[in-house]
Amino acid sequence: MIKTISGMDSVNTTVLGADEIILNMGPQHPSTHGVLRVKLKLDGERVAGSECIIGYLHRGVEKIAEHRSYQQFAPYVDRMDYVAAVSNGLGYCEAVEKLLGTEAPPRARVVRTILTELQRIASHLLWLGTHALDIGALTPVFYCFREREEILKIFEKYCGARLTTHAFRIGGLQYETYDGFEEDTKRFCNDFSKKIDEYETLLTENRIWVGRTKGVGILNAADAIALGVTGPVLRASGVKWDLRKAQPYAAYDQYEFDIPTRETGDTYDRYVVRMEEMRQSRRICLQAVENIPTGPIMARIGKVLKPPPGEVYHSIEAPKGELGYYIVSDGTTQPYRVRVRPPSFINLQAFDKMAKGSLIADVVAIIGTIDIVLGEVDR
Amino acid sequence: MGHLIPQSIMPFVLPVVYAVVIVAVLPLLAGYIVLMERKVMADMQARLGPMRVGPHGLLQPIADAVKLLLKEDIIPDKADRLMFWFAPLVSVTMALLAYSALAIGPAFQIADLNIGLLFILAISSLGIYGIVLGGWASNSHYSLLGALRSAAQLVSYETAAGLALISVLLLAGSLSMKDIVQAQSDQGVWFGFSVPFGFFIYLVGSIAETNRAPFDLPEAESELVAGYMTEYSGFRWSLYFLAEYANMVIVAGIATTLFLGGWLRPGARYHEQIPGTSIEFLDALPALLTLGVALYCLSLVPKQPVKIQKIVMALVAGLCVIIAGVLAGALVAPPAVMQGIHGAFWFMAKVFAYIYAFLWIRFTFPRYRFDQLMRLGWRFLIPLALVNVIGVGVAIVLRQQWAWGPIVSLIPTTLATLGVAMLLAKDDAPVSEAQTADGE
Amino acid sequence: MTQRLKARFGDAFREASLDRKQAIVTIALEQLREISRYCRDEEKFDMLVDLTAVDWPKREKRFDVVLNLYSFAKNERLRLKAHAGETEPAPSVCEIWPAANWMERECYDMFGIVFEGHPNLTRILLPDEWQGHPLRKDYDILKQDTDWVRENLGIESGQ
Amino acid sequence: MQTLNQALFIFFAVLAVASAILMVTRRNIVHGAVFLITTLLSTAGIFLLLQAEFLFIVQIILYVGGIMVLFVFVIMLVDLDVSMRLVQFNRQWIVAGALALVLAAQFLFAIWAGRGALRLPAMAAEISPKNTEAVGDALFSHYMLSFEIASILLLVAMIGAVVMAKRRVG
Repeated sequence: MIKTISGMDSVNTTVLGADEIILNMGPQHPSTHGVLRVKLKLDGERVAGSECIIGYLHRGVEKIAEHRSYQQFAPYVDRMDYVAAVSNGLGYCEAVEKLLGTEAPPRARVVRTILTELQRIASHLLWLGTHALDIGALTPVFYCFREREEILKIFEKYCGARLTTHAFRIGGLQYETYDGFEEDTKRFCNDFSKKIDEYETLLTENRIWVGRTKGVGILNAADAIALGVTGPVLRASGVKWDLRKAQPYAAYDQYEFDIPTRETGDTYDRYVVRMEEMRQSRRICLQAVENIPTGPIMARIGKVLKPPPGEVYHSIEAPKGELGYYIVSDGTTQPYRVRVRPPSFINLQAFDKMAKGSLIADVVAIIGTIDIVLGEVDR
Repeated sequence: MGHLIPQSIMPFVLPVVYAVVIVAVLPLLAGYIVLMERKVMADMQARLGPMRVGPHGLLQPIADAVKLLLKEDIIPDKADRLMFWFAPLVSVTMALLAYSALAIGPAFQIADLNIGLLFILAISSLGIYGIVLGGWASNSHYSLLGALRSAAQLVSYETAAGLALISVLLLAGSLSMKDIVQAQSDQGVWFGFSVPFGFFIYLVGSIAETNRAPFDLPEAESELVAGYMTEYSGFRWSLYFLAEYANMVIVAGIATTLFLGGWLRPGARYHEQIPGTSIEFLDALPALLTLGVALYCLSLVPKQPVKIQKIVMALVAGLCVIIAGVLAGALVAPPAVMQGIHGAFWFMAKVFAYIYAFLWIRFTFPRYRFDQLMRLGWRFLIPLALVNVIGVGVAIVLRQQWAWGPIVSLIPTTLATLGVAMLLAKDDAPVSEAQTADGE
Repeated sequence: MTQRLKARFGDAFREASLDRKQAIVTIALEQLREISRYCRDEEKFDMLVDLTAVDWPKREKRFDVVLNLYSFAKNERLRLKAHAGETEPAPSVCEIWPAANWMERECYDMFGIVFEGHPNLTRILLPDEWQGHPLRKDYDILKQDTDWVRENLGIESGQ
Repeated sequence: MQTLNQALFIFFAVLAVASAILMVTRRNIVHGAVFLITTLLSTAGIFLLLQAEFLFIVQIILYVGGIMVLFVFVIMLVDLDVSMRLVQFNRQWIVAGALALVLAAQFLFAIWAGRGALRLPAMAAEISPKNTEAVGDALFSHYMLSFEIASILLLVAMIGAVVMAKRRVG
């Protein structure tokens, strides 16, 4: 009967029952990918139950949206999932374009697709690096960041910012692609396939890595759908569903790529699915860069946007899952209500089901494998 | 000089001098191993590692030492003061004590105990107290959990490492370090090659014993913060740190002596000489190597940005030149002296090679979970070590009964052990009964 | 699909409309749970994509509880809307779609809509002792939790 | 060499007795355990003085390295709450005191009777340096039977432990 447990930050909590102890993985825990606090009810080494306490990073984005014009709100969208800012932007811009009933010109749509796919690779790279670091492999994180740096350089050349890029505007693009954009992307994609093989050799057949991830945090297909889980986590449980194929947006319908899925839905499968997704994204980029159509980059919409009253729900396939925007407009320049459907927030709900019965060391791996970003969870 | 010291304590003078040298050199050595680790880690991760303090970060260990000395030394309030102060001492003394039996060169050995190897094993097993008491004394749940886990890990992996050593002792026939190396030079083959499985098990066991690489679960950052060292800070923490690195060097020393032929020069048998001189090429190698390093350092001197770094780099180059001179001088000196100095060089070279292997493994493998760690230890390593010991025993019988050559007799048993290893490793799951049937 | 719904639920089924080519069905709040169950079982809308609310202070039934559903089989989306009054409790759909658990808690946290039948209806994003529901239209954006700041930090919040 | 030998012997003897007394009187369990370890180490030191290195090593590995680790494990795992640290003296110490006196009397008598024969060993005859082999030979030749019995006993104990552990977990 071990006495009180003090987490990193929290106050001591006294002991429960016979040998059940509450262990606090506090907001400052090194491996909770941000300010997430998990209250674990432990029975010896096993996790009997867990409760995620979130809200430390809540900035009230939806309330702010009601007091900003459509264009002014666009940069806020990048601050939610700060690891995949470009795809947030794409989601929001396309939702508003649907609200206005217009379409971005073909050239803009293709460039948007390329940048979103590059952002997906960057987001997966960051996930892989931190996930491997949590499980103890010290080297992959540096390899991943080296590749991610290349992508961020392309973003910086294109729109001046690396992380919260605000790369797209409602109706199309603000900037024409800088000359050499195609070469940079092609060069990156070409040597990226060798790099992915590097990670694969380091991790995929690594006995310890397999030992630490196989059979950990299992989520079967039925639970996944019931819990509303989307993205790589859902595909790893065996559901072959990707919004880019099911309901194509931007220019995804012009390229062929396949959707990786696995069956058992454990941490190893999610790892394999995400690695395969990176390869597919690379394929899309290569196809897209081949023939970027010429033409205008901005649809003809006025400076002041006054969408007709009504509502729209538009969602895209963000790196973490289905990112949806439900926008209600009352005909003024400011949206009446913007509701963001955050993939990380809903995927995190599945954490309790995955963590039950696992060991403390696995909790860290499970948090990593769901790939959450607290900016998006708390909004 | 002999007559100066009274006769009664004559036999103690040389060991005391060696002991003082080792105790003085060790913190420095530990610091530079840390630097080596950070540099190698950086090199593997496509980055540079510490470059700021001194040329190429060479003065980094000194900076670390000074920092640790100046850092405030916090003792948790409800901690058990006596134990809190006593625990790191236990760790460090045990680590230093184990050096007494280590034979660095034929001449350079503090005490040639005829139970040398056993002595080192016993002393390093006492190191556990430092960890367990430290965990208990800092009175925080995290360190207690970490301490218990690392103690359990040490105990279980010591058995595996011990069994691996036994298989070598069967061949060497004696416990004293000198005799083991002598046996290796007599048989003309390093035990690492004649008992490959023993070497493999010992490598894994020693990594686990010093809490490093894939087995560094007790201080796994992600779960239990820093294990038993959580509450320690400043100089006290550096004692633990020193003990860990000293243990690493001891374990490397044991492995070199038993498996890599101690101070024997690699390729002891072929003797072609440098034309026109009587010096064998391989003997001249150490001198040439250090000379090469010296020249490289000299070439770096102009490139150093800061003036002070130029001086330091020049000093380093000078040091290398002196070592090269000593090594070259030893060539012409009488064989005993040459053997002593070159022996020490080869021994240190092998120890650093072994440590490099430690670092390499550390940066490629993720961390084991605690139950996997235990399963690997108890269900894979120890049975394999047992089978290995039986195998070597059978080999010796073969050699004595039918006078097969030392190598020939070992081949069948090594293959048998290989078979068992595959069997055990096939399913990481519980060990099947088949493993006892072996050892024909 | 609307005919089947009208036949099945009669008056509970208010009206069906299309806004920007997206199907919206407005239903009575009381029938929300039965209709949701029907949609999931018969109509194969097996995933609750999103559950949220919109505040229309001028209407007497002030809140719109909005459920976005998606069917893997038919690759279709449907939006259920139900009008709920200020203090009127809405039936919780947690048993039908476990995904609704946190979303309903967030709606309660932000709007104050009580979902009866919810396992533990507590605030999810804001600190537990927070007063007021921020996303309501009458909740001024500048209003800060001044007493929390005074009590914990001992200073007057500058807002 | 002679004086140094004696000096070391006295040092170890005093250390052993002192830490034994300290061990008994300590309130803090862990301090007690540490003093017990020092007692065992000092007896090991005395073995070394008698040139019996194998015994010295076995003492260290077995007692201090093995059994005492388990002691410390048990102390730490079973979280003794504060009450255990209070003074534990109850009536029984009178009985213990009497027994100790009787024992002391026997010792004194033995020393007094054998006073003549007792001479500090000048310098133990040089036992063959390789006493490890000596112990090994003896163990496997004369005392083969007892060695086998002991090993079977240990085996049984191990299996018993495993079975008990399995039942608790199962």
